[in-house]
Amino acid sequence: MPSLFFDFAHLLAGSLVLLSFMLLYQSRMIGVINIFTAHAVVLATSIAWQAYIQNAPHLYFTAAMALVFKAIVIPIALVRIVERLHIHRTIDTAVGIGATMLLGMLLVALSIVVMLPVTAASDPLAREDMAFALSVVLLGLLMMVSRRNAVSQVIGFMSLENGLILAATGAKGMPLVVEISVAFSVLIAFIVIGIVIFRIRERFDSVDVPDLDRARGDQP
Amino acid sequence: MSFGSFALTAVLLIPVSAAVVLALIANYNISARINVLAAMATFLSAALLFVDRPPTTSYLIVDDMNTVFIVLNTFVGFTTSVFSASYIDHELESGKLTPTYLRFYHAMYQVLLFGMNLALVSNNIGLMWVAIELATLSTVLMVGIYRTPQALEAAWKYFILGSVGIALALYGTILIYLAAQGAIGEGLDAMAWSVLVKRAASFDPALLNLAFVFLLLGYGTKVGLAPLHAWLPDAHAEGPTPISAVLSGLLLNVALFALLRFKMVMAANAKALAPGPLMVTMGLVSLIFAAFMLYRRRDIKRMFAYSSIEHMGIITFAFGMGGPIANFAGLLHMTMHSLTKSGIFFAVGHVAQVKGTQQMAGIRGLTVTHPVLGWTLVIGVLAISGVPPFGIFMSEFLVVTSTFSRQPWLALPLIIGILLAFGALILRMQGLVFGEPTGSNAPDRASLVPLFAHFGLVLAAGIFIPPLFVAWFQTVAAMLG
Amino acid sequence: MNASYQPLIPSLEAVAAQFAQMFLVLALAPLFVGFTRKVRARLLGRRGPPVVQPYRDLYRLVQKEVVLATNASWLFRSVPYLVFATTWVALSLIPTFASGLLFTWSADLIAIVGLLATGRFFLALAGLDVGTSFGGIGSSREVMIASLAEPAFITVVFTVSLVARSTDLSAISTFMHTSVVGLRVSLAMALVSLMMIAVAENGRIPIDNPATHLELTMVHEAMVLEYSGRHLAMIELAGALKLVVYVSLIGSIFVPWGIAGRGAGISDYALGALIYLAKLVGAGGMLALFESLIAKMRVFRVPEFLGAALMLGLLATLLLFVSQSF
Amino acid sequence: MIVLVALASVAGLFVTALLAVLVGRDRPAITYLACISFCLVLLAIAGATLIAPTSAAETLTLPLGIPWIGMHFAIDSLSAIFLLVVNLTAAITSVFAIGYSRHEHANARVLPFYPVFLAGMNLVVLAADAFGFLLAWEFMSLTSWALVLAQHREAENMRAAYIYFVMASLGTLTLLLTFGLLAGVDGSYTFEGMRAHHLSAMSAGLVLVLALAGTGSKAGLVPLHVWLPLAHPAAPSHVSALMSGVMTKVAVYGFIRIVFDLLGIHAWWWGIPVMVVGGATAFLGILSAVFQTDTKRLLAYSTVENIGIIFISLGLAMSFAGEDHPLYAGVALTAALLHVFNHAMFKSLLFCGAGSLLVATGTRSMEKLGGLIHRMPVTAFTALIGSAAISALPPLNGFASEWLLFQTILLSPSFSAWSLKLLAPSIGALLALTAAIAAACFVRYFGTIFLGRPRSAEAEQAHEVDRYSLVAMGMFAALCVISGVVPGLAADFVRPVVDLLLPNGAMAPQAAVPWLSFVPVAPDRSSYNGILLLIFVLSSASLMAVLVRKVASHRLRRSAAWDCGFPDPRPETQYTASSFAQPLRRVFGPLLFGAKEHVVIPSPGDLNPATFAVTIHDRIWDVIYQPISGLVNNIADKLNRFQFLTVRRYLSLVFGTLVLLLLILAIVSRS
Repeated sequence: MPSLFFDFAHLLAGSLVLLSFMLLYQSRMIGVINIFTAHAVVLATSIAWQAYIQNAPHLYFTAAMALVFKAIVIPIALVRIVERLHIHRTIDTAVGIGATMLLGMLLVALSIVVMLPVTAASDPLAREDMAFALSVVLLGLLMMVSRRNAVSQVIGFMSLENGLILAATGAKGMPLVVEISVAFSVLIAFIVIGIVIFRIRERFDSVDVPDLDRARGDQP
Repeated sequence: MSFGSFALTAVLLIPVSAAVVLALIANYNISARINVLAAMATFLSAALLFVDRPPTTSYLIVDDMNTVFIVLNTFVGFTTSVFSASYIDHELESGKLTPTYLRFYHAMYQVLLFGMNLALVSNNIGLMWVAIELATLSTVLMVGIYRTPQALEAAWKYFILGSVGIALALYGTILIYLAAQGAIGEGLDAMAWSVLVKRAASFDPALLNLAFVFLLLGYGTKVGLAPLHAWLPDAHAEGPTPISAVLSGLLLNVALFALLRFKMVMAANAKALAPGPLMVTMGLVSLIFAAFMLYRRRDIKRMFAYSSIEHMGIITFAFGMGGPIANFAGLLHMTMHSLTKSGIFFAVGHVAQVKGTQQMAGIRGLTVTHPVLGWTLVIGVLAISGVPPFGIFMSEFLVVTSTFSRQPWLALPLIIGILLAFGALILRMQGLVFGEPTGSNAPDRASLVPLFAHFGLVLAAGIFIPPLFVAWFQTVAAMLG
Repeated sequence: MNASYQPLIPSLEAVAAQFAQMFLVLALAPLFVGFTRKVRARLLGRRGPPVVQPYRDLYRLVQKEVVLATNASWLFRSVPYLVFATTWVALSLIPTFASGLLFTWSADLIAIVGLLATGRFFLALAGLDVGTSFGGIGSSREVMIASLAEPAFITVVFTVSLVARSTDLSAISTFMHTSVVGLRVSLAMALVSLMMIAVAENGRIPIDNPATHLELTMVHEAMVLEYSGRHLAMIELAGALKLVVYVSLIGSIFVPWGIAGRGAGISDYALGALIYLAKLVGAGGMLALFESLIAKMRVFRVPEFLGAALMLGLLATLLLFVSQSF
Repeated sequence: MIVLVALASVAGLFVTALLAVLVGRDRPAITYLACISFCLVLLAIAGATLIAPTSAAETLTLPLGIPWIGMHFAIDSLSAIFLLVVNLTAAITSVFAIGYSRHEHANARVLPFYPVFLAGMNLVVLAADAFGFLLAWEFMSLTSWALVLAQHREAENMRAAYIYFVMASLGTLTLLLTFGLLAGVDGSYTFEGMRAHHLSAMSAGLVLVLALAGTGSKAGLVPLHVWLPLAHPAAPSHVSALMSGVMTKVAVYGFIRIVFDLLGIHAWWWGIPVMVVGGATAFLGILSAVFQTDTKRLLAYSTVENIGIIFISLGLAMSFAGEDHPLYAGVALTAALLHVFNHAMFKSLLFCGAGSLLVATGTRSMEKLGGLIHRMPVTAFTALIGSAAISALPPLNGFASEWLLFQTILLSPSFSAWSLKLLAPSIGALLALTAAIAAACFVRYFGTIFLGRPRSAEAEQAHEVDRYSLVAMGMFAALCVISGVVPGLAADFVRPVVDLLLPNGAMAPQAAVPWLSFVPVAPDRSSYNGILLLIFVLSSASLMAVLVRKVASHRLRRSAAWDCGFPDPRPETQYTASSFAQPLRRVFGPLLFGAKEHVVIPSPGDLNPATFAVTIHDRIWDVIYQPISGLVNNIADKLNRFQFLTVRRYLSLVFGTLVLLLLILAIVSRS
């Protein structure tokens, strides 16, 4: 297989990592959603690319689904929620942006370090992709823990999940990828619906997680 | 189609079809009965798996190991459905549930059973992952079913943490596939556990290590190992009691089962990291953490949820130690814990109904107001805190003695944790069942049969285990290495 | 040494000797008390009562009627005899003029300590029986003193019997003057300690004053305050016997010379008796001198006094090991 | 066969309990009668085994317990002697219980557990594998815990039961570790396997320490004794009698079984920790007893003391065995076993007495009693014998065993090790001190309760208790006297045990000695004859009495107490229990208990009453247990924050763990 294939795959995976960083950096809700859309688009492209180079047609379906669901439906839904909740201005972060970025760097470094000992026997493409995917996953997690606002946490989770899909598609010939991605989309749908439900029930005037925590039982 | 594969299909199909049916029936009395019947049928067909085993396919497998889990699972699922039938209508009367939700509840109950059974019989690690996610989602919905702020919040927390766990587990699964694909080649085989175990020796150790870290965290979240446990106490406390029983009794086991499957893969590769120490450490951390948390509990269900964390810690510790005795003890402990803990939740459910509160401050002197219920609760707590002649004592006996003779220093934190937990549980239990009675002494209408069944089994196992089961457990212990 | 317990059928003279000992000490006890009083009076420059005064007192007391507190129980009435009996038995088992008597083996040194303890136990109970404040003071202080004096006594027993390799009194005294014991620090300490104990246990100055009444520091007298008539006589007699018990103990252990051995002839017995009398006279004199020289101490100094005795005894025992293993 | 019978009667006890639950709640007598009959069967078995000791212990294996091992049961002479103690005491106590249960309000909470409690104690003694042993052991704790909770409505009973149960489980866990070491890696949990299994010096020493702690926590060794004075009084009196008199002895059995039999004495110094702990236990136990004003708590503390004495003798036996003086070790062991039996007798007697007092007056406070010798003559008489026996007065049984112990201590010159040479006599002095204080303690006990004038209306109106109780106490008293006057025969009873545990260590059979005398080592060394002393004292006392009354006057006049001419009719003026303890408190209190007397004398003209108060601290509780519970609460509070974090924080926990593990992985795979 010509190395161009690899390089393009790398390019896409690398740009996913980059977008994750931008997610961390972005401080406006709407901006976050936009970047996430981009994230999804890039993911879809990379899946399609994988489908092409692995000539695994079923991956095209996954790509399409990623595109439709993550790059169109979810962002729209989120934007509407954000508008209804009037939280499109800046969002309060638990950790400062700078610190977050720094942590992100370290995480990427870490993910490369843990991937290095993997023998090149398993094909380099997958191996490098794994390193990138791992960084995307970790960055997604980092976003979830460094944001106080539920919507951005959800976005963090979805970027994490993008990383997973990236890994899954990167692993050559992995079965059930479609099913898994479907299952995950269901999961995400649940989360979004969950937020909507919480909005509908007047018990919570905002979906900021701390407010949920007020309701905890066993309080002293 | 062979007898065994018939049984297997039954184990999977009955819950699904029952779920569909239950979703359509409005009358909750009938649906409760159907629920019981379906669960019983599932249990019976699972028992048939003793007799004959279906051939292993790349998707499904039935071996000694998961037969233990399936039978236990379906049995507790059955008894719980009986309990739920006698319990849930009270919730309707007290207005905590509407008929619609009740219909949903019964359907989801079967979905949950299906998810767990599928996870147990699946040979394909991807399929197992999907199944566990299914089970998790159904329980999330059930935890939130009361729709009180606490319930929704618990469900939300459970959901978020669970999803992250699932995600990590998936990444681990992918890595496993990657490691396998290097040696086995692409395709289904590289995800079939039965193949993985055989060929694991030739996998890339670095990938395996990485994979195990993610799987440990992912499925460990489901097992409720500290510090990944946060969802567990609230989910138990706020959901309907039958669900608490199933969560503690079954879902934790299923997650643990998944972990064990991968531990076996790891163990099959000499160059890879030994999974034992990691599991031992997490087990001890969970044990001691939960033991301390027990002292400050006010909500009775939340307390027993923490005791589940504690016991999961002990079980993980035992499997982490490995070796025939410790593994046997681990299996025994797991079985006994499922029976005892679900039994305790039954009892707690009744208590909460007759006393009208889950706050322990509002419950005193049960042995005076409700002698049978009170003393049954005493038995349950004694059994769960490892007092003979109940089964958990035997497993703790084996774990502690074997550990101390092998690694004395590990036994020390172990017994400290056990003692701490014992102290907390006994303290609360005395407060609940003895002393000047408070609260209503309205008679308890619900049926105590499931309780007696569970505690009877636990008592019997503490004194005499039938040779059949012993041999069975021992083969599984040998499999676990 | 051959077996120290007797064949099932004892010989006649053995029985005779045993009984002679029993009644000799019984007869001598009051006399000894009278003698010490006389000497003491003389030392204090008084004429003092005649030596036989104790006999007269006893006679007078037994003639008198008993005045019993209304709520006194059977215990109160039987204690005097019990106390007398235990003390008397203890004394008749101690080698006075002869060792290895018929029954000496039936109670060794520890058992004798035990017998005396029994007597004290019941006396203390009797002090509480009527339920008066004085009785309470008396017996509470008595048991306090005893709780220190008894262990001290036991440590002395340790020292002695570790030297003699036996707790059998006859064996000890025989050992003491047959084999060359020599002058040992530990034995000297034991002797001192035993003397201190004797003073305390018999309620002599400086621990207690037998001649006092209505003094808040009194111990023994307060305890027996409610007794009268024959009961009091028994108690007085027991007291005298107890005094002799200690003197004879010291005599048989630390001054064992002149005690007739087993199966000795009449002449030896007579000689032994004479020497025993001499020992009593000497002891009485010393006791009187001692008492006339020093003053009574406060009750709560007593623990220190006895604690010293206990420490002496223990030290003696430990020193013994040191000296023996060199 | 014989084991089978024993197990059958144990099973009978279980059935009795079951029936008690189902039918016999309102008919306690039947339950207790059943218990008596089964105990008698077991007693007969024990007697038979002791009189005709078989060379090889008969073992029976049931397919219970750990599947691949089964549950083993055996009766050798060691288990037999303890079977004897357990069932003799249990039988007589059950007789007492028949009467006592008439006044017991919570029979429904006593009857189901009492037989199981007996069964548990018997099973401990019968068990021949680790699992069975611990099963029975926990059974014992479990049932006694339930019995302590019989009067569960009083808060302090709840506290007592809780502390007791936790300490018991601590003991069990320690024993788990002990057996873990003994069984070894291959897990040979049978006693045969453990005997065969050889340990390194290191782990053998560890086993010794663990066994001491594990059994000591049940026996009540300082500092693990704190639960005992709380739990024993809380239980119904006949149960207290069994807990104090028997259950602690079962713990002693556990120690002997593990150390002497399974482990074997490896080194001479092993005796030292046992002796030291025993000495401390005896001394602290009796000192705490002196200051108690609660009858049953006083008795419980004195149990602690006697356990200490037993462990002192065991320590001596271990040292002698370790220095290879089997004969002397045999004497020490005999002393221990004799004291086990004797203490079971007089302590049960005294607890039954306390129970009768409770029934008759409804109070446990000594300050409310007094003068009961007039209203409860029989109880008083038996209590007198019990007090005299426990104060080690000749010719009763308490003296016999302590005399033997002193004899053992006097053998200490034959030690070659210096530390032992010096330790043994010091322990001896401590023991003497303990014995003397015990005498003082029980003068106080008997004097305050039975003598003097009644201090409350209840004591005024007290009546003698029912016939059953009296018979039971009479039996105990008789046993105290008998085993006291013929200690030689009692020693012969435990000979087979010594033979079993210390080869050629048994002392010469005493039945052969003329005059029923007791000669442990050699006639010229020491001998004691209780029966002669008894005869002498009684005869001379009665002789004198008769003589005086014949020749002199026997006139007698009743009148008011003289009291130096200041008689005060009010009973408040007499000495109370606490005032009686004052001199001793002045001597020992400040040092060991931080006892302080707070006297307030108002200045002249001030109308407030003068006040006097005494404060006593339990130093051990303050120093050991207070900090521990404080620590646990502290940590619990700190960790409890984890219940109230936000979802984000929980996620951070997960995240942190993941990163941590990855870092570890990175480091590991680098190296």
